[in-house]
Amino acid sequence: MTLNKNDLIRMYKQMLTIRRFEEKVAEFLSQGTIHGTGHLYIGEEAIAVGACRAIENEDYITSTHRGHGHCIAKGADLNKMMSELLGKETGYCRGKGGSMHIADVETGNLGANGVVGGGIPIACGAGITIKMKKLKRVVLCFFGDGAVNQGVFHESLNLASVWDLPVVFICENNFYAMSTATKIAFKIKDLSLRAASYGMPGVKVDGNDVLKIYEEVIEAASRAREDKGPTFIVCDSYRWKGHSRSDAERYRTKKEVMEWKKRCPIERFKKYLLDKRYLTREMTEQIEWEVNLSIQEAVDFAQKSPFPSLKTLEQDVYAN
Amino acid sequence: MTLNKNDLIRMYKQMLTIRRFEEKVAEFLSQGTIHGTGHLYIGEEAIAVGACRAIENEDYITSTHRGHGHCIAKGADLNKMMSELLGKETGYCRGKGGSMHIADVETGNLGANGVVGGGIPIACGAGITIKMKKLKRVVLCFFGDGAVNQGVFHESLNLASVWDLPVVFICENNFYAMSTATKIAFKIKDLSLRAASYGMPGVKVDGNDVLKIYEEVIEAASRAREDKGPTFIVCDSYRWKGHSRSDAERYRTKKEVMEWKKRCPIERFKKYLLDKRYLTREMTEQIEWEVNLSIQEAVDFAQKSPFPSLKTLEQDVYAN
Amino acid sequence: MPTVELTYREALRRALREEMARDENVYMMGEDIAIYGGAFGVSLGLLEEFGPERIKDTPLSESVIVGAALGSALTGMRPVAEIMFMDFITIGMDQLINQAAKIHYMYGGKACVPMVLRTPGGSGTGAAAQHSQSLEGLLCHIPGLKVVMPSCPYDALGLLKSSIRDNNPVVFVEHKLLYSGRELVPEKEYLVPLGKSEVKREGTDLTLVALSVMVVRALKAADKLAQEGISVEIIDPRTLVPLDLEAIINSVKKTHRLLIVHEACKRGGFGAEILSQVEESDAFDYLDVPIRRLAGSNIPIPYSPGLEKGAVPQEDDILGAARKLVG
Amino acid sequence: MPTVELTYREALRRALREEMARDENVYMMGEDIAIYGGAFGVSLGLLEEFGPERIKDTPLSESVIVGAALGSALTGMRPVAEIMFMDFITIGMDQLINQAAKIHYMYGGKACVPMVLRTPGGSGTGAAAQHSQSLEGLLCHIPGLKVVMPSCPYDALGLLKSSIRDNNPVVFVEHKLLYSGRELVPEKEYLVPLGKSEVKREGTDLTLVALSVMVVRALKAADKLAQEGISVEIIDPRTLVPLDLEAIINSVKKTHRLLIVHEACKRGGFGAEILSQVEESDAFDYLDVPIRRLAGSNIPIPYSPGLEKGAVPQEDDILGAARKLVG
Ligand SMILES: Cc1ncc(C[n+]2csc(CCOP(=O)(O)OP(=O)(O)O)c2C)c(N)n1
Ligand SMILES: Cc1ncc(C[n+]2csc(CCOP(=O)(O)OP(=O)(O)O)c2C)c(N)n1
Ligand SMILES: [Mg+2]
Ligand SMILES: [Mg+2]
Repeated sequence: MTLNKNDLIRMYKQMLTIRRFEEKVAEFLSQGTIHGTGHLYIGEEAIAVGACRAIENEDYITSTHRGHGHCIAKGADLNKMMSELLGKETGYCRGKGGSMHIADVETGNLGANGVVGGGIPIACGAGITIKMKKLKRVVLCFFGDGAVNQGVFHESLNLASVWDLPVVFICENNFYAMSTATKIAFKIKDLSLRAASYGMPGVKVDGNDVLKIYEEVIEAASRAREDKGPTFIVCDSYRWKGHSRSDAERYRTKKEVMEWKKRCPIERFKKYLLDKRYLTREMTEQIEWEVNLSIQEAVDFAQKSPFPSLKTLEQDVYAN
Repeated sequence: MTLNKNDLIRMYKQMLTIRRFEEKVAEFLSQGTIHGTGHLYIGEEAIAVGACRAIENEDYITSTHRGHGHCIAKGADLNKMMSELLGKETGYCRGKGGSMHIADVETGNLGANGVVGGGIPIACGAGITIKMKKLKRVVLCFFGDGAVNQGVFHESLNLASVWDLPVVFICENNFYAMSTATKIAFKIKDLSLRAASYGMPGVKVDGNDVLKIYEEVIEAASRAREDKGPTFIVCDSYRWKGHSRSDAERYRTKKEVMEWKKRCPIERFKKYLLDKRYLTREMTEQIEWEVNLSIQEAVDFAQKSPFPSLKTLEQDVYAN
Repeated sequence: MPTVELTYREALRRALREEMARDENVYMMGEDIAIYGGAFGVSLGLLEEFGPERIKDTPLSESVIVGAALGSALTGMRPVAEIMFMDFITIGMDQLINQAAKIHYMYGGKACVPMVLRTPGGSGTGAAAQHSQSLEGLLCHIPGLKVVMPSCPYDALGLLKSSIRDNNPVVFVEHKLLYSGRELVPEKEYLVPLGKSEVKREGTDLTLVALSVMVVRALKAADKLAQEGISVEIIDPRTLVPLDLEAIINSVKKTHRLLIVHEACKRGGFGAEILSQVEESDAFDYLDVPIRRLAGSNIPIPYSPGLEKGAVPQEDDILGAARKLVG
Repeated sequence: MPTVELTYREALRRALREEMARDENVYMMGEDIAIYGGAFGVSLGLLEEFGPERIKDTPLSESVIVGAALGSALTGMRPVAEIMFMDFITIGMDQLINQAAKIHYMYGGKACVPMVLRTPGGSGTGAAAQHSQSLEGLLCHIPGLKVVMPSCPYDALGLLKSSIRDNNPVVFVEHKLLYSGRELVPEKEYLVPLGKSEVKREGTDLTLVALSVMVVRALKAADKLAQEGISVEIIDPRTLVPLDLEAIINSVKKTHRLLIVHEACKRGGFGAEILSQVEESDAFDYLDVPIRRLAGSNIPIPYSPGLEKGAVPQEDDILGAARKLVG
């Protein structure tokens, strides 16, 4: 599947949407408009967008605490997202979930997750459904480098492998789990080596290169759909912001952050598109304008929306 | 460290002790003299004996549900073991633990474990103690092939590796976890490959060759003592008996069992010792007689011992 | 009505068979459930009937068993997962408590997790501290989970079918000592609804709420007590969440005395919750004597047979507690 | 006696510092406890003071955190492990419940596991269902574990020191909303023993047993109630296991009324156990009205601020419940 110019521009726009969305969230977090915590995806936009562009609407994803990017890339409605973050009744979870639990099962987003690694076995479960119902779909399972040291990662990759489940495991390696550097949490440098334990293909890819990610996921997804089993893809990238709302960032240097900022996935893709003349300066301005507008609309929508009534408090603990 | 003739004969005798002990346990299980369940080590004697001969008294082991062999190889008192199995006050656990919880922390046996994989992180903990107290000891951590698919295996091997803990992880691969063949529970054939995920050495060894096991463990243990970190050793062997008390063994063929019985680790070692003239026919008979006597003594001791008084029921829930 | 005699084990198997035949989305997964038939033989024969796609042997990995079951439930299947011993739900606890139980609520009611987790609890088999626990109390504390504990073949069959049809995560707690118990059950299909208790024996002097295997022991004790002139009403809640409190209240209003009996450790066990709910209800005014709990000692289950028996209520203990309450 | 003002966070840090200085076998392990200082800053600065050997950052692996802590405790160390949020003890649950809690008993009393597991519970930070639970009830049900829940800096300091010196696995439950609360505490070293409750306010009309942050809310409510002429006695059990039942009983004998307040979900929460133990004690005869529990709703903690507050008892709820009980 090759991407045409429109696809590429759409991807660029999506990356920019994530960036601007997260910038707005950062603002809300520092103002206290958002009352919980938030984990920003800034710097890692290429992964969600490259990966989700490689699948279809009816395919599934499982996401993480750092999930806004996956959500947007899977096609979420910004209004409902922003409303959820502001705890409003019109949010994806009617204000009950917040940032770490945004989900939209109907459109294939099986949910963010507050538990690191918590979504990995859930992805296996979706894989079982696909296989048993012969749906030819695929599941993209996102998680961070930290999650790779959770027991459930191990159990899940093994199960997916022995059952040839149609899951693509995508590790977003931003080199830190909170303050814990991969170099102290792992003896190995290349996390994709772990695929060998499960007899599945493992690849490492530049997580700031949206097209490379797209290609790897396309390949992994098509293997999965052909019943050839799961793949483990490790995307090296970097989170520009602190881990969550409050992070003194004592564990890394300003210099390191600056170095990574130079490798901005959006700037890089923009340059590629400009070089290829898929994009002009005017078009980028137009896109910027559209993106900002959509975020502003989401903010307006969210701010105008009501908080959930206390009557809903005890609703929906059990399904009928 | 090379083994002299006496060492070798002691090892042979120990393997035989395990075999005869387990045969007696089998008898007690089928008679109902032992009221719980039991997991027999018959067929796998070379592993415990080869491994434990490679360490010192003050070193530690963690064991499993199939733990009698490790216990004996670590130098346990047969009387206390048999008493525990019969639920007597004189047993290692004063009748409170039974087969799956025999322990003798003072002599370095940190305990059998009823939870598959449950002992693996405990071994890491003992490794932490050794390291922090600069004891130069080592921990042998035994577990089955089934345990290799537990999340805690993953977390533990990773931790041991990043902290260079003095632990030798010894997988007793008998090709089945209860009825589940390794070929359905793993995509990979050689389980020792998993060591690579943790950046630690992994080796596969013939689990019926007591001397080969000894050599590998000697090497791994000396690396561990020198602060060079853990090793993962996979010993391929076979359990001759059913998984536990009741097992119709529908998952394997008689033929397969017969094939493995031909590779009996004890017969093999005996032949080696006879060939080398370390042992004579008369000596083997003498050993057989001594072993049987020690088992008989243990049985007598256990049978004469009292059951724990109901007064002990609520004792020892909390330590002072 | 034509009946057939079934063991608890067979009753469970029939429920599984009927539901799998009825709904192709129902499938089973767990350790050694296929060719081995499960550690307690519940699923024996189902592999031959439904094939390995629907009777799935998993690797020895409890967290992914729970997590994958929920993931497939979230996307349209109706898994029945088995955890070989209740003690090992602790390994899949995050997936059960933090994920399965909470998803419906966290997602604003927009998704559901129709899964059943079958697991055997209880002591009495000499398997000691890590294979004998009754941990249902932990689960009852977690909103979003339903907790079912049948005490006889009839209920086991009807409740398992209802659990499979329920749209929530249901933990279905079997008891090892009950598997071989027999009873006549209808040949025709039937359901037992979740959230409905049953009066297992009518009486007038004392209400005895018993869980799981304690129902069997309580029934025996009640026979003896009847000879002493003490008439005991035995209520089996059958499902702890949701709890049919009303039935207990009504019985207490009649008998004026309440004894709660369970095997789980007393401290923090579900008996405390039942006691508290009755205390908080209008049944309080009808009580002639304070409510009493008879439950497992606050100790891990010991191995030695005499100790093991001593750790949890036996028939004689029930007799004693009942006499004390009435006398 | 010279005093110094400390926050709850600082009090915990001082306890850790003092015990590490006193006993070289004491060390800490957990996620992000070293350079980051722990998610709530409790261990900030300890890395510089004690070095990375004793302030160990672990990989993101809760089961081995618990299991390795216990393994080192079994062999002579005194680890203080941290689980970043109480919700995630579920991941180390097997090691905690099936191993650490049971080893002393299973091994016939011949070995012990002197470890502390520190973990913050509670809601109020907008972190929603998977980062806000109060799961102490689960732990109280497991024999072999001790469970401690300090409500103020003084207790936090003294209890943490006692927990570290205790020879059993102790789960030490902190509360996120308490970390910044301040109080004067002695400059001199002191301990608070496990198993001793404290009367946080004396009163005559109602005994109010409150856990953790609810003590703070109860104290505020009691001030208001005093103005209405209602005199409330507030008891903070401080340790749930072992529980100082006697103090509660004595208070109830004086006030004739009992209200129990906690944040954890009501169903199966530890309030049910306290209620039941009082019911079963001789305090029963002194009760003028039935015992009442005020506790968290039986729901996962919701995100939206209004809902989140609505899910657990607030000062007003305590006021209402107290008035009802006395009125
Ligand atoms: C099981 C669990 N342990 C700890 C936490 C607290 N926590 C939240 S995010 C995080 C770091 C996760 O690192 P990683 O998986 O690399 O994802 P990243 O934040 O870098 O995207 C931690 C420790 C958690 N949410 N879940
Ligand atoms: C966590 C856990 N799950 C399941 C069981 C039940 N069980 C006991 S032994 C066993 C198989 C273990 O296989 P393996 O680790 O290969 O050891 P082996 O019995 O072959 O020596 C199972 C499933 C258990 N004890 N613990
Ligand atoms: Mg990371
Ligand atoms: Mg095996």
